[in-house]
Parts: sequence; structure tokens; C-alpha cells
Amino acid sequence: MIDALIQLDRRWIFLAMFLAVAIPVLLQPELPEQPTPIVQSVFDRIENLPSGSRVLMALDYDPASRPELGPMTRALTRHSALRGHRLFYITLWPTGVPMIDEATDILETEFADQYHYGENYLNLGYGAGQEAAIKLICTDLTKLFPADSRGRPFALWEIARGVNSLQDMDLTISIGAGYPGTKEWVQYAATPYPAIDLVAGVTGVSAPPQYPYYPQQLIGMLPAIKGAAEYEAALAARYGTAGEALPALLDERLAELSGPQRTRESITVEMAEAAGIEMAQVRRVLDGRINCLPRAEIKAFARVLEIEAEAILNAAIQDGADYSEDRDYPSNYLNYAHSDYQDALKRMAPQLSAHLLMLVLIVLGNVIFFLQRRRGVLP
Amino acid sequence: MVKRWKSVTAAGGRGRLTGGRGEPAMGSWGTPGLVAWVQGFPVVGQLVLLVVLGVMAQPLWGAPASPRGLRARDVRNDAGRALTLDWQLSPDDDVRLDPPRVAGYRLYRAEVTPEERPRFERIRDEQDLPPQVDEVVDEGLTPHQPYLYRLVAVDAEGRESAAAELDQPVRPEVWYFDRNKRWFLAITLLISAGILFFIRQARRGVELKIRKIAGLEAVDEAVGRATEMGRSMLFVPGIQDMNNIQTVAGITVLARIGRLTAEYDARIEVPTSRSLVMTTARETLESSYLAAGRPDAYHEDMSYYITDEQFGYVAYLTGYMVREKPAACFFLGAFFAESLILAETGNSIGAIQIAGTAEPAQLPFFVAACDYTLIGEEFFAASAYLSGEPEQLGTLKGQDVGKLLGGLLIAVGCLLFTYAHGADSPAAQRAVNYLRFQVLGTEDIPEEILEPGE
Amino acid sequence: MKRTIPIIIAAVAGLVMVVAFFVPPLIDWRETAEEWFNILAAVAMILGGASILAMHLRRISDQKRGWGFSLVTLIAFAITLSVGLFKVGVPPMAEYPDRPWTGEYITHGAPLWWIFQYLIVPITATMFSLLAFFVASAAFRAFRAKNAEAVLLLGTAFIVLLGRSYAGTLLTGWVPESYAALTLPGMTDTIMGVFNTAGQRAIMIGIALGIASTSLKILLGIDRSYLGNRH
Amino acid sequence: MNRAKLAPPLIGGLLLVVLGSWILVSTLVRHRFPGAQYRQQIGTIDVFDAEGVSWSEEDQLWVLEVDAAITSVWDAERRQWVLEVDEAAIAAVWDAERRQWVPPQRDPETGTLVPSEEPAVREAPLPDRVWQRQRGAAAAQAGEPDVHFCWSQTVGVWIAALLTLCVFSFLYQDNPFYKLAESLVVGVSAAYLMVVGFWTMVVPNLIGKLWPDFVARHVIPEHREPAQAIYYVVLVLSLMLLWRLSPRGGWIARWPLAFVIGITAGFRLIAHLEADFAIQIQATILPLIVRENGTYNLWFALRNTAIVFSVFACLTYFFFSIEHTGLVGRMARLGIGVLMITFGAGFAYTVMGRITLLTQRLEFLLGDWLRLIG
Repeated sequence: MIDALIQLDRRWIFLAMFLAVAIPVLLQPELPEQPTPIVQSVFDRIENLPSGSRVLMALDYDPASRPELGPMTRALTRHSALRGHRLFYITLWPTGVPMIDEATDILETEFADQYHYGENYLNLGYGAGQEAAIKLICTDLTKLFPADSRGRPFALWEIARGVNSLQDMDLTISIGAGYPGTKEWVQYAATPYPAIDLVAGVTGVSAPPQYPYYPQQLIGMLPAIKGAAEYEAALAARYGTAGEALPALLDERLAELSGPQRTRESITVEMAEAAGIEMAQVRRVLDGRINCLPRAEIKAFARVLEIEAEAILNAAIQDGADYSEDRDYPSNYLNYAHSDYQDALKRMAPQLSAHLLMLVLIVLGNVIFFLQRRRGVLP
Repeated sequence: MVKRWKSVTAAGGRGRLTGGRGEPAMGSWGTPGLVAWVQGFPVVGQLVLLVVLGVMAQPLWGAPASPRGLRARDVRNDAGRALTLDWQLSPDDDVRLDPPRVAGYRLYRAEVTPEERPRFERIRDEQDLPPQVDEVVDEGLTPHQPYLYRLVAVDAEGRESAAAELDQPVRPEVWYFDRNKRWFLAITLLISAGILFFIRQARRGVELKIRKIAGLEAVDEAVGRATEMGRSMLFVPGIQDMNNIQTVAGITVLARIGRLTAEYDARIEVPTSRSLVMTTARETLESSYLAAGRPDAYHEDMSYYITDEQFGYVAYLTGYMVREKPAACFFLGAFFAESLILAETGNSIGAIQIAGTAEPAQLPFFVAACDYTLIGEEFFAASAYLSGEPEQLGTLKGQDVGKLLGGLLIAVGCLLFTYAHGADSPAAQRAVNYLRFQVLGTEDIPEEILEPGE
Repeated sequence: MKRTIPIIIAAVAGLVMVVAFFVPPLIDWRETAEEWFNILAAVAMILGGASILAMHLRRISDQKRGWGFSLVTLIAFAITLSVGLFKVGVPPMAEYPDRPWTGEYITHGAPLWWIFQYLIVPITATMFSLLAFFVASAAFRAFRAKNAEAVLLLGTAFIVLLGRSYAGTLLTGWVPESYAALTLPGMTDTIMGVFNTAGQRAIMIGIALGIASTSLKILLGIDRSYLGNRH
Repeated sequence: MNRAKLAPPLIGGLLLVVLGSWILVSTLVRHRFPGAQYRQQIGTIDVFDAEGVSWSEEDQLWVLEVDAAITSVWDAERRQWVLEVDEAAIAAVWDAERRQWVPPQRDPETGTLVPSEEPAVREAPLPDRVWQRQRGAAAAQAGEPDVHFCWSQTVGVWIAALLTLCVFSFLYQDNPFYKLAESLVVGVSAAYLMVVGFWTMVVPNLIGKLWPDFVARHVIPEHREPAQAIYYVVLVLSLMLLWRLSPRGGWIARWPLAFVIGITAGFRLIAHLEADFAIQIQATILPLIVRENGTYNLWFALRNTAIVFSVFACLTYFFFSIEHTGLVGRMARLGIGVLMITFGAGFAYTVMGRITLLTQRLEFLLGDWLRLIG
């Protein structure tokens, strides 16, 4: 047995690691996360800024770090959009341009009604010059970004009114994977200019050196995927609902009604037509991405599904919807506790099992080592 | 065919084709309602009311009071391109007023020339200088050019107050030496002098004692073993370009390894991820072979370019390692995430591995997976040590001078700081601040630190 | 001539950089120099391209073992280069539809974008992810308590690994608030804040001095290995 | 027959069978073809070869006879360009949906110009070339307007998935599939980065500085910089660097090389002394006794003392002039200890990042490709 372990082919270790990650990815168990103070302070900051505040996001990373930093970019974008902040995107990495597109895609799809390019968000694209670029925009934004990514002069956009420099931003968010990154934002922006409020999101590798900056130079920080997961948990707690009762009820009703004449698909088409919404919207309701519906839609659905509107309303209330005092919801009120919006939380279970595997491997390696030493194989 | 184009490159809100100029930026009073209300009175009543209202509303309708005491100062330690302006707020600029009487300030600037009267141009408006702002830095100026400034407060209707003006023109001065950096210059000179001093000592023939650095003997051993086994060696100079000193230091060690390789008649390959590094490595190897007296054995293919893409380069290197099974792998330069992939693959093929880097985040992996690791400063020391030239050893002694200086500064600083805290002594606190921010800092000191009142 | 002039060039260029740091009117020179470097590095890629062509063409013409793979490399290289340099399939900028070259070289849907998205990203990201496996094998093989130093290394890794996952919260969640420093997350914070900070700082101070002396050697012409150090 | 040799083809065959059946099941039963990709049409760019046509992006309206119809005026108050439109002068607008020129009509609600229902203006020009503007769409968006199945991207996902498996196969042992992925990525990425260097560095910063008008006219319309003759120096240095390609006089390349290395040395000398020497020492100057509001804080005092002492120990380890014996030796050993703790912490933190990368790759394989999750 021990001999087998000593001779262990490292490919078995590889297989163990593969399974330790693949099984949780496949099963997607959800682990609860509690925001730590360093993450909570980022959340509180964005939450407490008055609606319409200016937020600059510097996405200084490339596709290689996207698995770690993409989720926090998305969560921070969603949160800022939910609060109605005006967003400016820049990157100091030439390879970071697609990362901005990923963030603005969220605004264009999930927040299409509220967010319009140039009005309340702007993509300034890539700024060359590394830390020199940061120094430059602290005093004059247009020196580095004379035009936005579409090539139109910065000052011509509505959102640019009253913005001259980084100091006019109400919050600066640095999401960085290396150089130039958070360290440079701290050194060249937050430290010399007290008017610049900085929060950060960093990769696991670059988290340790940034810790000393909190809480003086950094208001808060999302360290690695765990930080992103904690942020998503905070977002879900504030803007999410339970999201099980409503889809379950609709699902049950659909199953009861569907038969040879009326298929599931055709009933959903009827629902969409009755409520005057697109099919995609109905699908979002059925899979729980939306569970705070406008009353009008509830009534329309109830007619098609031949149940009381009250039943659907109650299911939504059970999910956490608030219909008190004639409150109503817009048609696209997304449920941010839904797993579609929790990329980082989904990645925490593989994290746990892989960490445990690592610990087992370390212990095992040392057991072998001591046994070998006792046998006198090793000095 | 003639193409004629005229693009509309204007920006603006939505539905622009309906055209027309924009509405005023801020809402104004509902004037028609007021008029209708007044018209409801008899004529005399109207007159009386108008007079009364007029007197009452006089302060409301007039332009805001002007700001005072406009001053301009040269920005210190710059290239003469900026001035700082400050002023006292307009008395009407009061946050308690609702509606506010001041919507912001407008700043005008004029260049003073002997030929013509100064022409003022607006350079900042109320969007740039909202209420409660009393300072602004005007940048992008011409050095030595005299400027005049004029500042007015403005209300929501755009009515300007009387202007506050500078009494006389002010000129942005060029600073030919950045005074904030004088102590830093001294530190730089001191360390450089230390290094130069020991280089001179070495040149004079004074024997310099340097402690052994584990891992350096291993370089010779590795080359020897590769020769014995008849297998090649792999040298990886990191993934950064020649603008990283670590790459330069790696190439310096390569000069030594190249020479040994030539003497032992072994084989070495240097795949690079940067074209400039490839060029430099070729230069280095060529002269190493020349120095070993074997110029004929050198050929250009010893160093070749793979790709700038980090993991493309790694893909090649790992493939190369498992196929060619080099007997020794040298990883000397700037490394990032690839460090562990390289070291583990090298380990799996049983190669002797020597690594050296100054990337703190990657050191753990090299330490865990390589036979010898040159940690941080040791890596730079290695290039001097291996060259075998006494004058290069002098630089190591010089570095120690720097460490002594650093240690001294920390010790003195900590003791002073402790005393300042323990004895609550403002004088000691000032001394500590001076040490920390004047001696060791190179930027303007934050004001709140200068005043240890908090 | 062949060696002296380069040394003079290096010394003058370097000294100007040092002086520029202290003289405000020259401060822009440092940025300009950095930009010049980037231009030169970009131009040098032609040398890299030539090296790729030479190496793989030789392998193909020699019919060396595995020359087919060299062919793959060359074809991939040629296609990507031509597609990218000629902006194949890249629409012009929306505001300037009459100027075909104005489009972003990597536009969604264009061939170069496709190559980046479906060839470069998956291979390099997967190479990157191999680290997860190598980290595991290194933990098994190298983290052995051979001596006091190794014990420190693996002990720290053990604590931090636990402290930074759900396991840490689970194991020591019962510890009362006032002893938070003794929980796994608390210990992790102390390690990061004290020893990690101190170690990182000492390494950085040493590196700064190492770089300073290496730079000085280059400026003074003592270290000229980049030009070949012996005659 | 050797069992070890038989294993790879067996495992490979098994995987192929499982994969094939899954694709069949997924396509026929779940009606979801694995790896299917969708794209969303977000507009077109129409290129005209005619006079008097202009276009405004946001309204998606082409306007005929614009020279007469639209003037843009700078509004200093709002700091914006404002369009002044003489609507009577507009002859026709482009209806993107019907792809026809039609007389303009006013939308009664919003007051904006929209294409009318009337028949097309016959003599109006049609675009010579139409570019599609698109972006990726999630599979869940399938069936929404303007969302289409995309062949090229579906093929792309399949290739990406297979290449991912090729790279993973290296963990078992080196094999032709890995070699294929390796040689592919080497060629493609080298060329890709050359393209990036050309369009982001050489064009704007070298050609753009020497011949700005040319660049502004053809490549970067917003490029507004005066010509800078000093960049001829860079041009000459570049050419000298390329001299290496010639069979003779390769030493000429040493000049630009020396320039580069000299610049680097000077730049880094100062940069590192400032950021890593002076600033780090500044950060290490800490009070060893900490008093807050009149009481002593033992915990912070301990922390600070530990930090300062650890820095000293590590610096001793890096000291080259003295052999590590006696007191110095003990101090140096402590220093190594602190370094090892640092490395251990770094190792553990990095693990977290690396696991995430693997997680993402598996999410790609199991989700984007096989659609087993999500």
C-alpha cells in the first residue's frame, strides 16, 4: 500500500484534481457566502452613492484572468446599473477591450430600457501609457481619452458634462490582474488625490500585496473569486428573491394543462400573447430569472393557465416580491439571486473540494515522507 | 468616379433629427403662472403689488455677490505648465440656501502680450466649478507667459456676478530641479557611490569577500552533467522584453553558461518569447563562443523566437521538454504564471533545474519545484558572481551599502516614531514625518500629514 | 566602433533617463522613451517572424521528424498574419463608411476575432488551467516537512488554504468574536498582514538594490554581456 | 500485449462513444445541438457610392440630400454639437427594415422622422455594400427577434472544445493531438500579436507621428497630431534593428539594442529605487509602541514589532558581505523562515486563482459545448 503510494504516478493526482473540480461543476451545489467587511464596504459604497453618481471602472485584465475577474466586473456593473449610476469604462491593457464589451453587453441587454450609450454609460476603450496614463487622467481625462471607443470626441457626449478628470468621479473601481493594475491605481491616483475614492477587485495571485492598502487607500476590495462570490451574495440579498415558488407553481400548472392538443410550448406562446410580451420574457419567468411580475402580466398568465391570479401573486410574494400599497414591478425586474447571475458563487464549490484535495495531498505526501524516513530510505 | 462625402459627426441626445437647440440646462420659475396671478388684481393693486414684490425680491432677482480674493500661485516643481488659483467663496454661495443662489463659478483667462489688450476667454464654467469649490489648477499653460484671470459667480439663470480679478499678471515658472526629490537624489547618489567605491577597490586589486550563494555552483555542475549525459540544456530568459532588468540579468548569466557550454562542447537552446530578447541572446552566445575559442561551433539557431503570447510560449516549452528531455533547465528572468508549469514539467523529466527571478509571487513555485532557486536579489547577485570579474563583485558590496542604509533608516525611523508615540512629543512626530515624507518621499506631502493636529 | 559606440549610446541614453527624473521640463522624455521602446519592440517582431519562418522552413525542407507540425505552424502563422494585416472582414467605422480601413482590427464576427476567440483563447486558457493540476502534484511531492523551513512553508500554505475557503469558516466558526484572531480566517489575516508584508518588503528592497546595481553596471559599461562581454 | 499501451485508445474510444451518444440524445431528444451559438443583429453599416448621402448612426436613418438639410452647430452652453435640420429639404430617408428609400413622415407621438408607408423613391441610390453589425447572444435568447443561429461560431465552439481536450491530453502524456494544438497556437498567436503590434503601435505611434495626414485619412479618422520629425530617429533605429536580416553588418543592430538597454537601465534604476526602496522603507517605519486614546494597544505593538524585526531578518539573509555564521547566521535563518511563510501564503493564495481557471474551462466544456449545465 505504502509502496504503491510512493510509486504513485502523478497522473492519478491529476485525475483526482479533475474530478474534484468537474463533479461540483456538474452538480452545481450552492454554498452560502457571507460578505466579509472588506467586500461589504465595496457594496455599501455603491449602494449608498446617490443615483446618477459617476462611477469609473478600469478593467485592467485580459482573457486569461477573465474567469477570476469577469464575475466581479459583471456583479459590479449590475449593482451600479441597479442603483442608476453613470458608468465610464476604460482599460489600461490593450487586450482588455473585449472585457469592456462584456460589461456593456449587460447594460445593453439586462438594462436596455434605462441605459443608453453616451447618456449614462460610455466606453472609453484602451488608454496607453500604464501608470503614466493614470497620472494623466487624475488631472485631465481628455488628454488620455480625447475620444471614446467609437472615435467621437469625449466632450460631445452627454455623459461627459462636468467631467474633466478622475477627481470628478464619485467612485473609481479598479479591477486588475497585474501591471498596470490596482497597485498603480493606489499609488498614482488614490494616494496623492484624496478626492479619488477607490475600490478594487483583484486576482488571487495579486491579492496578498494589496491587503496593506485597505482601509486607508482602498475603501474596499474583492479579493479573487471568493470576493466576487461574497459580492454576489450581497447583491442577491439586496436585489434577489427566493425564486422557487413561482416557477414551481407555473411549471405544475403547465404540466396539468398540457396534452396532445395543447403542448407546453403552445401554452407559453399563448401566455406571451395574452400578456403582450416576448417569448423570451415568458421563459425568464418560467426559469425563475424573473419572479416579480407586473400585476398585468400576472392577470394575463392567470387567464391562460386557468387559475386565480391570486395564486400566482401569492407565489411571487412567497418568493419575496413586495406588492404592498399597490406597488408594481417593471416587466424586466430580474431576480439577482438566480444562479444565472451568480458565476462566482457557482465557482466556490469546486474551490472548496479542490482545496480539501490539496490538503489531503499535503498530508499524504508527508505521511509517505515520514514512513520512508522511518524505514531508513531517506536520511 | 468622384466620391463626395459629408458625414454628420455630431453627437447629442436622441431623436436629433427633430432638431432645434436644446432646452436651457436648468429649469426656471413658472413665470406664466405668476403673471396670471398678478393679472387677477385690479390695476392699482397690481402696481402696488409689483412694487412691493419688486423690493422684496430684489436680492432674489439680482446677480449673486462676487467671489473675493482671487489669487494665483505657481505650481511648484513642474515644467512651468500650471498655475493654482484659489479664492474666497461668494457670500451667496451658501449650502443652506434653498434654492441655491450660486450655481457655480466661471473662470476666464487672458494671455498678456505687449501688443494688444488682454482678451479673456472662458476656460471653466459652472459645471467644472460647482458651488463650494474654491481652488482649481489650470494646466497646459505656456511656460513664462504672463496670464490674467477673472472669476465670477453665476446663478441658475446664468447671471454673472461682478468679477474678481488678479491685480497683476502671473507667470507659470519652470522649475529646473524638482525640490521634492532632493533627498531621493541624495539616496540615489549615496547608493551609486557605494557601488562605485567598491568597483574601484576591486579594480585596485583589493580582495573582496563575498559569501557563498547556494545554487551558483550548481550552474557549473548542471552544465557538466548535461555534457556527460549527452543531452541538451534549456535556457529560458523569462517572458518579458529587454525593458525588464531581470531579462538583462538572465542574459548576463547566459553569457557564463554559454561559455561553459562552448568549452564542454555541450548543446544549449534558448527559445525566447520576445524578438529583441532573441537578438540579444544571439549576440551574447556568439561572443561567449568566441571567448571560449570556439566561434565555429556557434550557430544562430541556438536562440530562436517562439511567440509573444505567454501560454503559446509555454505550450512550446513544455512540448519541447517532454520530447527532447533536456538534462538541465535554467529559468532565469521575469516569470509569471508559467513558472510552475515549467518547473513541474522539468521535474517530471528529471532535469536539474535552476531558477532565479525577482517576481515575489512566483518564488514559491520555483522554491517548491526546482533544485535551486535564486531568490530576488540573489538572482542579480548571481550575474555579478558568475562573471568572475572582480569589479562586478564590487557591485555586490555596493548593494550591501544600500541595505545598511535602508536598515539604518528603518531603525532610526522606528525609534523616533516609538518615542513620538510613547512620549507624545510633537517635535519627534514632526521629525518622523520629515523622515518619512520628505526624505523618503518624492511627491508633495499631503497637507493633513504636515499638520499633526489630528 | 562596433563596441564602443553602443556602450556610449547606452550610457548617454540611460543617464538622460536618470536626469530627466529630477528635472521637471524633461519629465515627458521618460514617457517618450518608453513609447520608443514599444515601437522598437513592435518592429523587432519582424525579426521574430523571420526566425519563425527560417526555423520551420528548415524543418520542413530537412523533413525532420514532426515536420508536418511545422507546416501547421507556418500555415496558421501566414493565414493569421494576412487576415489581420489586411483587416479581412472588418467593417469600416460606422461614422466613416467610405474608408474601408478605419474599422477596429478585431471586430466581433471578423476572421481575426474568430481566430482569437476560438483558437488562441481556448488553447492558452487551457494551458493556464493546467496549473491547477501542477499545483496539486507540487503539493503532494514538494511540500514535505524535511526541515524547519519546509515546515513553515507547508504549515502556512495549510492554514491559508483552509482560511480562504468555506472550510475555514466551517471549522472555526464557533470561536467567539473576541478571539477572532485565533480563527483560521483570523490567522490568515495575521499571516498576510505581518509576515507576508515583511517578507514581500524585504524582497522588494533587495530587488531594488539588485536592479540599481545591475543598471549602474550597464550605464558604466562594466556589464556588456548584451553585446558580448569579452573580445 | 502491454496493458499500458492499450489504455489510451480504449479510453479514447470509450469517450468518443459517450460523446457521440450524448450529441445524438441532445440533438434528437432535447432539441439542443451541443455547442450551438447564436448572434444578434444590432444594425448594419451601409456603404454608398453616391453623392449627397449622409447618415446618423443612432437613428438608423439615412437621409438623402443632407448637405442642404442638416447643419451641425456647436452649442457652447451644453458643450455639444446640435443638429439643425431643415426638414423640408430632406428628400428621402432610408428604411432599414424594407431596405428602401422612402419619403419622410413625422411620427405623431415622438415627433421624429420615420420612413413613411409610401412606395420607394425610385431614383434613390442603394447601398453598394452592407456590413452586418452583430454581437454574441446567449442560447437562451434563441427565438428572440434579430437572434440567429450562427454557423461560424458554432464551428468555432466545437474547434475550441476539441483543442481544449487536445491540451488536456498532455496531462496523460505527450501525443500528436497536443502537438497539433501546440504548433497551431504558436503560429497563430505569434501572428496575432504582430498584427496587434502593427495596428496599435506601429500605425498610430510611428507612421501616425511621421505622416499624420495619411493615417488620419485612411486608418484613424480622429487622429489629430502634428507631424513630429524626431520620430525619424525611431524610424532609423528600427531600420538598423532590421539590418540583422542582412547577411553582413549585423553589428549595426547593436546600436538600437544599446539604446533600448540604456534607456531601460536608466529608467529602472530610478523607478525601483523610488517605488521599491524608498517607499518600502517609508512603509516599514512604524511605532513599536502604539498608544490610542491614552491606552496602549498591545496587539498593534506586537504586530509592528514583528513586521520590523522580520524585515531586518530578511535583509540580513540577503547580506552578501558576511558569511552566515554566529549571530548573523541565526538572524539569516530567521529571515529564511519569514521568506518561507511568505512563500507559503503566496502559494495558497495562488491556488485559489488556478482552481478558478480550471473551473472555467470545465464550465466551457460542460456548459457552452455539451450543454450539460446551465
